[in-house]
Amino acid sequence: MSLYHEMPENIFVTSVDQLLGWSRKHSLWWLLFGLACCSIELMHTGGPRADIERFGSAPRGTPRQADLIIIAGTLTYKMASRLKLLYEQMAEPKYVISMGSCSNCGGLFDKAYSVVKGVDQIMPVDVYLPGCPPRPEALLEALVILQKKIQKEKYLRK
Amino acid sequence: MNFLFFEGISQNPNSYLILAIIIFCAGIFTVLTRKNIIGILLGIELMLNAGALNFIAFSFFRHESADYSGHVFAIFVIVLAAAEAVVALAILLAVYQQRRSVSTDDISDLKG
Amino acid sequence: MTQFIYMFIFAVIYLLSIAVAAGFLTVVERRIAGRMQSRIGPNRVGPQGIVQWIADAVKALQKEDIIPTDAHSFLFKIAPYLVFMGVFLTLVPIPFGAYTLMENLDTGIFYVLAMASFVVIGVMMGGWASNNKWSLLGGMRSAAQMISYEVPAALAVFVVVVMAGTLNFQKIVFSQGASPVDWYVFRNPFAFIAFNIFFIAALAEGNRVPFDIPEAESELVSGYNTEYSGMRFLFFFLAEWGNLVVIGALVSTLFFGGWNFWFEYTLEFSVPGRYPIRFEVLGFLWFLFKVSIFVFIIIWIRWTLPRLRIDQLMDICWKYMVPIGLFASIGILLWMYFVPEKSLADTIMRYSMTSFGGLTILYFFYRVFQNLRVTKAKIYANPFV
Amino acid sequence: MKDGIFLCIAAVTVFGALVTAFSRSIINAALGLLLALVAIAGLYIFLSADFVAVSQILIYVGGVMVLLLFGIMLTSGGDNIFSNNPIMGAVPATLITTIFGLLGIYVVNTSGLTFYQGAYRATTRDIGHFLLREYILPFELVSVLIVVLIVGAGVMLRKELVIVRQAPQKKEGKK
Repeated sequence: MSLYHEMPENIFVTSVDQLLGWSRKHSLWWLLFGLACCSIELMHTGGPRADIERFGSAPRGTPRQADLIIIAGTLTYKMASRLKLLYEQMAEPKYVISMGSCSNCGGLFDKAYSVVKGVDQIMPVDVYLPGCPPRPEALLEALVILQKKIQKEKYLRK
Repeated sequence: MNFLFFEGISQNPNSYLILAIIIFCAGIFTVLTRKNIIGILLGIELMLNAGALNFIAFSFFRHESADYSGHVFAIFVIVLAAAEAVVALAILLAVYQQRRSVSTDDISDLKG
Repeated sequence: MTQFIYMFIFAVIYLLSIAVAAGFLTVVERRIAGRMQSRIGPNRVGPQGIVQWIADAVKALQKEDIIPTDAHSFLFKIAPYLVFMGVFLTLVPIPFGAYTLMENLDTGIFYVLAMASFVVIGVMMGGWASNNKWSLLGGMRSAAQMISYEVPAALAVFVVVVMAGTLNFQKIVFSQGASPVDWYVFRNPFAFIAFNIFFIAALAEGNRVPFDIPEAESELVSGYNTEYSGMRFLFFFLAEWGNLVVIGALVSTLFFGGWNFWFEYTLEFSVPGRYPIRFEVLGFLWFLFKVSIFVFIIIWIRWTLPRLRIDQLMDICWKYMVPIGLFASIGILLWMYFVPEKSLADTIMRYSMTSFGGLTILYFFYRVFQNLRVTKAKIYANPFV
Repeated sequence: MKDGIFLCIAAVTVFGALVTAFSRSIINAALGLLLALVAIAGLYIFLSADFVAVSQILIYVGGVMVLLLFGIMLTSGGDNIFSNNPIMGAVPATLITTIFGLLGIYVVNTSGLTFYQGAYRATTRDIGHFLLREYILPFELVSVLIVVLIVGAGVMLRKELVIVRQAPQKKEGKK
C-alpha cells in the first residue's frame, strides 16, 4: 500500500475509484439495530412515507452483510460493549450514522451515570444527526450526506 | 502391470477393475481402523460403490448386445445402500440418545 | 477438441446470462416488494433503479472477506460454490428454444432433481462450518425441508413423465402442443393437481416464502448465511435468485408447453432442418414470457403470505402433499389407461379445464380492475412512480 | 482428450477414497467420500450408464451423504470429532488390505474373460424395460423393503422406545 502513496492521481485510478465509490454509496445495506425512541423513527424511515430503500439501502439482519450501522437511541454503558462487538463484526468498509442527540453526546441523559456521553467515544462516526428524535426526512438527509462523503473517499489509496 | 500404458486407457476394462479394487481396499481399511460407527458406515459405502462400479464395467465390456442387467444391479446396490444408511443412522441416533457416544467401545454390553 | 471449446463457450454464455438475470431479478423483486408495501423501492441508480444490482455486486466485491476464527475454514469456503453449482447445473438440460439449450440429456428431469441435491449439501456445510448456532439451525432446517419436499416434487414430476413417456425435456415439450388445450396442466385433473404440488414443492426447495424458515430473520438471524460476508454471500444470493429462473423454467416446461409458440411451428419441428430461425426467436421470447410470469407469481407470494412454522411445514409436506401426490400419480395411471388420447372424454376434459382456467384468470383481472375503480387508486396501478 | 479426462476423474476418485480411509477427522472423511461418490458417477458416464450416474448423485449425494452429515453433526458435536475417531490396529488392517488388493489384481490379470468394445447408447428406456420385465420380482421386493424401512426407522426413533430406568412416580394425593 505504500506504493500507492507515491503514485500520482492518474485518470485510471481516479475513474476506478469513482466507480467503486459509486457502488458503495448506492448500496448501503443497514443493520437492523435500534436502541431507544430513535429506532421508532428508524423503522418509520423504512416505511412507505420515507422509504429508505429508494437509495438502495436494504435492511440486513446480520452484521456480516451490513455496511451501515445507524445508532438510533440512548447508548448505555452496558450496551456499549455489545454495540462495539456488532461494529467489529461488520466487514470493511463500514460506516456509522449517529442518530439523535443521545448517541451524539448523551443528550437528555447527559448527567445520567449509566449513559455513554457520545458514541464517538467507542467507535468512529461518519455522520452526526441531531434531533430528539430526528424525523425520517432528517435521517434521509444524513444518508445523502454520507453518500456524498463516500463518493469523495479514495478507496484504492488509503 | 502393462495395462497402465495401454492405448485408450478409458476403453480398457482392467483400468476400471483396478480402480474398483483400490476403492474397495480403501473401504476395508476404513472399516478396520475406525471406532466411530459413522466412520465404519463410510467404509461400507465405499465398498458398495466399488461393487457397483464392477457391475457397470462388466455390463459395458462383456456384452456386445444391449444387456442392462449390470445397470439394474447397480441401481439395486445404490437403493440398498441408501436403505442401509437410513437404518444404521436410526439405530445410531437411538444409541446416541441412550449412551451419549458413537464409539464401538462404548456399545459393548448387551443389556443396556 | 473443438466440441469441448464450444461447450466451454456456451457454458460461459449461460453462466453470464443467468447471473445477469439473477441480478436483474433482485431489482425487480425489490421494486415489486416496494409497490406491494405502498413504497417505491430502489430508483436512484439508473433509470428506475435498473442497475441497482451492479452497485450491489461491485460493493460486495470490495467488502472484507471474513472467515470466523473457529469456523472450519475449508468447508466455509467451498459451501457457497457448492450451492451455486447445484443451482446452475440444473440449467443444463432445460430447453429455452428448439436449439437454445446446452445438452439434450436423455435423463433430463431426473438430472435436474439430482443436481438440486448439491444445494442441500452446500447449505448444510455452510451452516455447520460457520460454527454459529443460528447458522447450524438454519442449515439443519434447510436440509430437512429440502429433502422432505423432494418427495412430492418427484411425485408430481412422475405424473408428467407418465404422460409424456420420457424423461427428455425436449420430448416433453414436443409432446405438448402450443395451444393451452394441449398443455399438460389442462389435460386432466391429476396433472393439474401435480402442477400445484410441483409449484409448492419447488417454492419450498428454493427456500422461498412461505417456506423460508431456514433464513427466517425473526427467528434465526439470517439462517445458514449468517456468517458470510462480501463475495461469498453474493454467491448464495445469486444462487437464490438463479433458482427463481430455474423454478419458472421448470414449471413452464413441464406443464405449460415450454417454447412451443404456435400450432404449425411445432409440426415443422418434427422434420429436421425445417425449423426456421424466426420461430426459434419467437419461441424463446414466448418461453421467457412464461418464465417471467411464474417468477412474478413467486415474488407476489413472497410478499403476500406469512411464514410457516417448522412443524407446520413438515406437516404440510408429509401429511398433505405426499398423500395427494400419491393419489395424483395413481390417478394418472388409471386415467392414461381408461381414457386414451384424442378420445371424446379426453377432448371434453381438456376444453372444459382450459376454459375454466381462462375464465378464472379473466375473473381475477375483472376483480382487480373493479377494486381499482372503486378505490380510485390509479397511482397503485402504475409501477413506475 | 478422453483418456486425460478419465485419468483426472480416476485420480479424484482415488484421492477421495484415500481421504476417507486415512483422514482422522470424521467430517473430512465424509467429504472425501462425497468426492469419491461424485467422481464414480463421472466414471459411470464413461461406461455409458447415464441413468445410473444420475441415480448415484440423486441418492448418494442427496440422500445418503445428507444423512451421514446429519449423523456426524448431531453426534460428534464438532468439538470431539478427533477424539472419538482414533486410528487403531493399523498394522493388521494394512496387512488385510494389502492381501485383498493383491488378490484382486491377481484375479483381474488372470481372469481370462473376453472383453468386447462397449457401445454408447441411451440407457433409460432399456433399464425401464429390464426393471419391469426380467427383474420385476426384485423391483417389487425393494419397494416392500423400503416400506419396512420407513416404518422401522420411524419406530426406532420413537420416544417411548428409549427406556428410562426410574422408579414409578407416586401419585400425589389431593390435599
